[in-house]
Amino acid sequence: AATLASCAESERDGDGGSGGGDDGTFVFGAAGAPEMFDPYYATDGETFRITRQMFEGLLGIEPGSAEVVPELATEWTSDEEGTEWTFTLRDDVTFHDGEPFNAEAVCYNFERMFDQNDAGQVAGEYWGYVMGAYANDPENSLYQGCEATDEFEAVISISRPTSGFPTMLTLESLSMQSPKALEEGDANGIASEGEGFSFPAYADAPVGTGPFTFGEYDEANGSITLARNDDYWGDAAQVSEIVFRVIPDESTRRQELEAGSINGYDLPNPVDWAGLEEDGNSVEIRDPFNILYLGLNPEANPQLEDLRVRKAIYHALNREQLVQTQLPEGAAVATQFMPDTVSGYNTELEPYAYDPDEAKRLLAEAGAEGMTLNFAYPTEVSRPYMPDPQKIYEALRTDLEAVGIKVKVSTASWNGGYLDNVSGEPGKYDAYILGWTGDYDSAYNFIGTFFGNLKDNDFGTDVMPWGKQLADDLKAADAIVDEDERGAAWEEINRQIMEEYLPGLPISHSPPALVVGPGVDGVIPSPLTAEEFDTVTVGGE
Amino acid sequence: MSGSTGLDQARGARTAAQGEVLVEVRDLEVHFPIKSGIVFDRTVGHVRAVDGVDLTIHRGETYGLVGESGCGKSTLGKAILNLEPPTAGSVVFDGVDIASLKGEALRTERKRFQMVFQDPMSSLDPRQTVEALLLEGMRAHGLDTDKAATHARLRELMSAVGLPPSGLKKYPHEFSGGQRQRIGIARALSVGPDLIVADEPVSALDVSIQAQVINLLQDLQDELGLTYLVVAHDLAVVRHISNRIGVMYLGGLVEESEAGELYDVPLHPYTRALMSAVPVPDPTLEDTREQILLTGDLPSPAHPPTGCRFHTRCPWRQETRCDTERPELRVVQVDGASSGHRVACHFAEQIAAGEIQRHEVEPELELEGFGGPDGPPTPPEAYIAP
Amino acid sequence: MTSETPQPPPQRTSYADRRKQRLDALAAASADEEGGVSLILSAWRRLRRNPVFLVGLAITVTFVVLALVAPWLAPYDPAARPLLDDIRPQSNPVPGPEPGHPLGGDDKGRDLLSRLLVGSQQTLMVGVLATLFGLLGGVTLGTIAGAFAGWADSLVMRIVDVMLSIPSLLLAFTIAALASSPSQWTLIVAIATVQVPIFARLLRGSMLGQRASDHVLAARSLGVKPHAIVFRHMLPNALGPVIVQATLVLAVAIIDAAALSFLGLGNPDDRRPEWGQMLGAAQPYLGQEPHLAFYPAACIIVVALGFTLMGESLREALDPKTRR
Amino acid sequence: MSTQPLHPAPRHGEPLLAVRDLRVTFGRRGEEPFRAVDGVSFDVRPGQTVGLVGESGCGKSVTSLAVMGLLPTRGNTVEGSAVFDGEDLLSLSPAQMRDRRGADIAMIFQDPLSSLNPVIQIGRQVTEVMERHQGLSRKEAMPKAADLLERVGIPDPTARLASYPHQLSGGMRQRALIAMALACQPRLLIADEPTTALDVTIQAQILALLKELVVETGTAMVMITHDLGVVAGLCDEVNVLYGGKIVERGDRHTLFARPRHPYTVGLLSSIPRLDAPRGEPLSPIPGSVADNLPWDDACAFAPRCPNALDVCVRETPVWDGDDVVGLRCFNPMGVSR
Amino acid sequence: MLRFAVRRLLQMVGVLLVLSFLVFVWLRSLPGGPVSALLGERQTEARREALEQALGLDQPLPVQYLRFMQRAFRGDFGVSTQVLPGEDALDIFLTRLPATLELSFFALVIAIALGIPLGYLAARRKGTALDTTTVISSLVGVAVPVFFTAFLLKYFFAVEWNLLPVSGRQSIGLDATRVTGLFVLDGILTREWDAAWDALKHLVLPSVALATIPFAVVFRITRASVLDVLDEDYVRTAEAKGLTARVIRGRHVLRNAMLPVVTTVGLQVGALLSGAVLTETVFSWRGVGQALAEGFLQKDYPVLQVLIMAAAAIYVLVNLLVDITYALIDPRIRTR
Ligand SMILES: Nc1ncnc2c1ncn2[C@@H]1O[C@H](COP(=O)(O)OP(=O)(O)OP(=O)(O)O)[C@@H](O)[C@H]1O
Ligand SMILES: Nc1ncnc2c1ncn2[C@@H]1O[C@H](COP(=O)(O)OP(=O)(O)OP(=O)(O)O)[C@@H](O)[C@H]1O
Ligand SMILES: [Mg+2]
Ligand SMILES: [Mg+2]
Repeated sequence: AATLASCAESERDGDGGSGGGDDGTFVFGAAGAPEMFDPYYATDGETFRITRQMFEGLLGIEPGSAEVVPELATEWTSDEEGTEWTFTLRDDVTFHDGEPFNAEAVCYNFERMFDQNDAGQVAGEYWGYVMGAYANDPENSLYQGCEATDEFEAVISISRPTSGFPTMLTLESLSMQSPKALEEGDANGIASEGEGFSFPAYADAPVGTGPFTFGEYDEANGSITLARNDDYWGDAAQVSEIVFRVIPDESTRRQELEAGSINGYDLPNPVDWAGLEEDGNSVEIRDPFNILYLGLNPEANPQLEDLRVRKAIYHALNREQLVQTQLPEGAAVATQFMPDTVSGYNTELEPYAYDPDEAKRLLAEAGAEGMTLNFAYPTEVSRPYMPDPQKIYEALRTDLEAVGIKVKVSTASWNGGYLDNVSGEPGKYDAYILGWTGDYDSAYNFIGTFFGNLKDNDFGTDVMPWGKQLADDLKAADAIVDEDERGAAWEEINRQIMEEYLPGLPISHSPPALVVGPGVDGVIPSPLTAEEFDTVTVGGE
Repeated sequence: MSGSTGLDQARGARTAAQGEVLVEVRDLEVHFPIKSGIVFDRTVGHVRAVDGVDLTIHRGETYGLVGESGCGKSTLGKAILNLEPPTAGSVVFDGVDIASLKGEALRTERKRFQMVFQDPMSSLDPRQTVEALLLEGMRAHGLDTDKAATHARLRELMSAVGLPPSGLKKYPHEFSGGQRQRIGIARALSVGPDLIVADEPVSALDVSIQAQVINLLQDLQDELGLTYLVVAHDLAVVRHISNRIGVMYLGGLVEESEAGELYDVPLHPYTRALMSAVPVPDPTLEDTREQILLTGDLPSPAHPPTGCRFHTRCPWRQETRCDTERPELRVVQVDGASSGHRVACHFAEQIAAGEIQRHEVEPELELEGFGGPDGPPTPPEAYIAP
Repeated sequence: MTSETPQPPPQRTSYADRRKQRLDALAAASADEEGGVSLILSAWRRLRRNPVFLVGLAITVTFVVLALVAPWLAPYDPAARPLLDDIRPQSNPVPGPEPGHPLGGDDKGRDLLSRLLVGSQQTLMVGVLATLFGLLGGVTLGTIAGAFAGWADSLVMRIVDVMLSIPSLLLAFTIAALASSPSQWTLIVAIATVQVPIFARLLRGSMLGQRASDHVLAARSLGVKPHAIVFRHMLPNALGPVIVQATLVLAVAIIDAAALSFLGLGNPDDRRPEWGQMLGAAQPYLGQEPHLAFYPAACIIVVALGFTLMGESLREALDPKTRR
Repeated sequence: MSTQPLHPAPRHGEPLLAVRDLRVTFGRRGEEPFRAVDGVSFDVRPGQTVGLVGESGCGKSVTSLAVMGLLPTRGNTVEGSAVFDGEDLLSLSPAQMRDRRGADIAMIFQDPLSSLNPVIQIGRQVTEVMERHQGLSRKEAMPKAADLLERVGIPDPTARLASYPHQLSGGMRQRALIAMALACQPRLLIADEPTTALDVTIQAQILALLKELVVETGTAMVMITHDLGVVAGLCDEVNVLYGGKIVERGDRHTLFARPRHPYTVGLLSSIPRLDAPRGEPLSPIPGSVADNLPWDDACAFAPRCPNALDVCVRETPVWDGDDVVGLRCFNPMGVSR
Repeated sequence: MLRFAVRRLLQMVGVLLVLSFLVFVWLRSLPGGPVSALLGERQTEARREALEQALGLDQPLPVQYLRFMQRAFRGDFGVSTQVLPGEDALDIFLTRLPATLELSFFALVIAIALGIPLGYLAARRKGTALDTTTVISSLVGVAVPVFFTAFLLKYFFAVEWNLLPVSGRQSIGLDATRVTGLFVLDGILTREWDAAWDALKHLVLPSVALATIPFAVVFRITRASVLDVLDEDYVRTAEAKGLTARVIRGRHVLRNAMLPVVTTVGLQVGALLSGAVLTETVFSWRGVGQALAEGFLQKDYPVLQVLIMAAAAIYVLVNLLVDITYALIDPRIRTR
């Protein structure tokens, strides 16, 4: 730790022996640079990790779980229909710029998110995803309006009841920001320029309510500094400063940690876990909140319309072996399209057995022996649910070939066409590897995303006889206001999906990990990979 | 069969026609453009390598061309063969103006005039066997129709230049310099030409070998009735093999005469100086003879002096005419000079008669065009892309 | 050929006599009736004694032979995964050596030795094909430029200029990065493209040299047809430095392929292994299992060294300056 | 035939340079060593000009380089001695040799362009010798360099000091080289084919210049050339080399008037002469150097020799003569067989 | 001389114009592209189309190119889509440039400082053990992939022996004043010696890694060129003049041998730029190379376009400068 201190801290501060307690700098190795700092427009985890320390939403998530807890709102209630939600706000919160946090501010924020220009509508990805539309198309928008009924009471109306609301308010993108700063920084002044968007000044100088305030972004050195918010309404953060250092190369991050010049980094390579632990670091394994699946597309290959063929493929896969040999410890074979932490998970479902003979039999029955699958996996990407897509593909391919299915491989890089080919209408691949990390605790966030949109989904369910039924069932379940009733509906749908429809093949859930160096305490791993660092302490042997 | 091969036939046909004019060169000019420019190259001047040459070569004779390095001898030789397209003028070869021929017509005509080069190594394609080299010309002119005849002819060619037939299967680099030069001669002979232009055929060879090649050239002429244009800077060699000699200075002929007469009665100051500069392997002569030492160097052909090209170095230069008027080649009335002896000097008669005395010449310094690259060289490519 | 009978001092004899004399002397001098020794053969004779060349040659030949027989030599199919069940991503990500697997396995449970062996095939193929295509493109362009002066030359050289204006590896990165569906062909094409302008310029340079050379002039004066001059005289002679360069480029191609694979721009399908790709795939294990990177790296270094040594000594052997 | 010599050749003085039994072999490991110079001995006396003539490859340059200590450092062996002024040059240390070169012995080379450093001004190249050997500063040396250039006949010498070699013509370059060689008034000048690369008219200028300078300064000179004409006009004593050995020596008048070695005779009859009647075919030496025999048990020239006897291919002919005249032949020309 | 420079400059502009068109067309004819890059996992066909329209990517290519050129002439080369979304692509290049300049400069200094003396020595001792060893190790240096070299360097110097930092350009928390963006120079200019020292320490490993290839090339070309020069007649002349070994080495051998080295060093700028892509990635060096690598992987076409063009421009410009320098130092060209 002595070396750590001397390297990680300012040399100008003299001796870096910040022995303990409530001071010090937490240096975190980031894999990529943040996009910018307005969480509303942000889309990637590297950005959210930083903004999360500075912003808070109306609702929060219990550290270490996916459970929704009060944050800036202390309580919320809805009317009968579930379309009018009243939020009681904390009265002791100010933004970093000294502006008061109140119902006006909340409504300002929602209106700001709702009212986007063309560019903003494309860039504000999460809003579009959860709310469906913007101010120029209010009919299709879930969000209908916000009213400050009292200084600390805001009412938000939505067009229809949905299980996603208000859980979706835990989304980092929907965090509360200072109205004054938004105004002054022309936060909505996003414009399309050439082939991208240019962001307004605000995106470089964000103002939230969280335990940390924005310090500076040293682009030349690739470091982002956040400072402790001493006026934080809750318990002040333990460290005085967080520095995110951009270190794109995995092995360099590890070497930096070993050299003590950073205190932690995300998603350490599972290969390194044991070694890291040996060296005195702690590898914090999160509960899996994701799903890896093999997508099947009957639009691209009509043979896949036959349920027997889909089942045959499922039986052909040795998922146990895959999980054991390819995925990190804590990974599990999936029985359905969502992890067990999500309410609506059907505990009664059993995994499809690895049974090549059965697979062959089913194939024969369906007259599809020797069928060819155009199988795709993405390159240049690593996600929590698939640390190495190529390895997973390898394993699946071997299994498929073992039952006589011919595999024709296609690849494309993640951004270089893979997603286009999967999501295009119709999709280009017969079978593809893809997955999903939940945004918040909601079954619809998983299966609704997959199958809820009949026309435009990756599984081509619109050509299946049951496709419409499934989509309708999902919408119906989503609209059930009563939680228990809704849970039961989800369970039933999950059973149907797995036993009767089998539109795709869920494979596994993997636990992503986070590693911190010796002397770092207080990191609470979050299944949503949404760690807040205010509890972190640095120092102490 | 072998008795009536091409060589013999040609011989018969040619010996008959001695004395007739074979090549007639009129006002031949070869100017090389000097290019320069900021964006696009423009021609900013010309190197007047050959600048108005008239000469006549008779069938069966050897015409020698001498002069200092860079005076345009090689260029003239090449221009006569249209290997260097002339800028102006005509070259009438046996009734055909070669200078105006192009493409296929020129190509088929080429079998009648051939060239022998100075450097026996670089003028032979190192990757071809001697046989391939010799066959090539015959192929190009459709002379290799009959296999047996071709074979016989190849052997005959080899023996004509004094090489063993076994040499056919070898490569040029396996021969000595003299032998290579023989191969070059055989190649020229392979298409049965009337005229051979030999550009410094012996100057790359050692003296002892040089003599062998000179003899060979003479023998072949005797036997095949060839006509030669021999280019050389060694006056002794030229005099030895030529019937007539032209002396070149800076792109033009300054004197032309029968070989013996040129030595006995040199008329042009430059010829005199040249002659007196050649060292003779005879100490007595060396000690006694009077040398005419020229000062300075050959001026640049890009900026030739006005008037008589030689006036800047001429020890007999006169105040009048020399630097303004370019002298024509003319026959002069001087004792010992025959009617075939032409000289381009305004004052040839006066000099011969001793009326004009030699004087000192202040050397003019030539400060241009002595080589040097145009731009930085590129290093070997391997170093460009590691 | 000693003159047992001293010849009389030379005197004027008939042409026929003297020709006979000369012939006798020369026939005796070159009594061997065998065919001649081409330049290449004589270069080889010189090279045969050059230890640097021999080392390079030995390395190259070894690996070429290895590549040819690798499929029979390799104990396992390089795509098979006999060690799969030994893998545990944390505790044992890379199976170590065990009986039957002297070098252990890779991170997908495949036999490392087999992959290294068979890898020589792909690696050499990438190198050779990339060089070959580069050569083909370069020679075509260079021939056009060198054979026709004037606008064709200018046009080709401007194209070459444009291509050369992007640093070579960067160009390769770009091509590989932007390929729609990466495969080993992307790699080959990327590396080949980079070589095209280099070969083209080199060839043009030496074609121009040939163009001005006496032996081409001689062929012209013989009346040889223009295309025959280009293809029989200019091209074969101009090709020398290009071939030497090709040997050196082979090494560079293999190294570049590794660099591309490192950046994740290589062939994603690794059933048929290639060393650069193996090296790239070993990256995550540098810390824990450096041997995974070490073996292919060592192979690449040795092969590259082999080609380079060979190329350098070839260059030296063919360089007229060093020839004595 | 008996005209007065160029300048009185003091034959009987102490030799300035005495080369004795000089042997130089080249050879790489594993190869048969090649004897380029095979026991060459000759003397050069003060004020005398000695010629070394022979065909290409006969060892002329190697001889001179060996004397100068300028052979490549590896791949050769040098035996014998070259006593200059009482000191054996061949046994001097490299540093001692450096002190001699340029000061006591100077050399000029064949190709005047490549022998000058292309990136350094002429003046500088001249002055550096004086700086080295006479301890002058560059400032002091410059005017002297200008004088030197003037003496070798370079017009406008002061301006030329700042010229680069490529700005001068071939003749001027050779003059500059001569100026450099003479800068420290050496007692011996070795000229290795100083005119071969030049045109005849320029050659005549340079030869005249050398003659004049040698007389003026009293410098002894070794003139290396393959041109018999050059030797005839310049040298007091002529050595004819063949295959690394001197085969004939004599003063120039005798040698040219009565050449005795068949090789010398062959050389003389090979060259067309301006003063000879035309039309006679030349009498070349048959064959080429490639036909040489090793000197060990034969006369190297025997295969090309019109006079060869049986003994010529069995024994090595010995040197018959002294340091003034001599011959290495079993059956010289003009002597009955 | 001026003419030569102007001429080359105009040629360069032409080359770059053509290149810009090629790169533009090429980038846009590939799958993926800005839209997929922007959309990510949550894309749908509808969103795709909306985005294409918003960005004007539904227009025909020539129109797009013209629009691009119009904007380019105003200095607007578009904004990054992925590397630093929203950031002006040209700004990305400009902010990253000093880092790459600093790194390349040090790498070049190392390459030259080692390559030339070693090359000279190897040539002087041609055929000896020293020669063979240096030649072979330079070849090996080229053949070892950069990331492997880098890993070893970092492992030993940073992790095991803790002598130097692992990656980055400056220690965290060090509050240094920025002037030029060249950290070492900044430290010196502002007399923040600790900052300069810190930046220098960060520079060592990456510049050594980056220097391997240029070193090998400079070494080999020096060796070859010294060998050539040693064979030259003028060196023999210098020897014949009895000059001291030092004068011969400096004035006659090295001075001439350096001429081809100068040209080579210019060409090495290409190798440096290429090498920077790898080196900067593994050393988290926030330079142009890293931006390029990211641009490749994330298909950030506006950034790629600017960086490729800029790399080409730098490369061509540096070589133009080198040619001019060459012409200045070689009298054969200068005095024409
Ligand atoms: N292709 C060319 N382009 C430009 N200039 C040329 C070309 N060929 C020759 N010259 C110039 O033309 C002049 C005459 O050259 P040419 O080769 O005919 O001389 P030469 O008398 O044969 O000399 P040498 O004895 O050196 O062979 C020289 O100044 C030469 O530089
Ligand atoms: N460095 C060397 N290594 C090997 N052989 C050499 C070397 N230098 C000269 N020789 C050989 O030694 C012999 C004599 O060479 P030298 O240069 O003395 O000939 P020369 O008489 O000067 O010929 P030239 O007239 O061509 O200059 C030649 O056969 C040559 O090949
Ligand atoms: Mg010529
Ligand atoms: Mg010599």
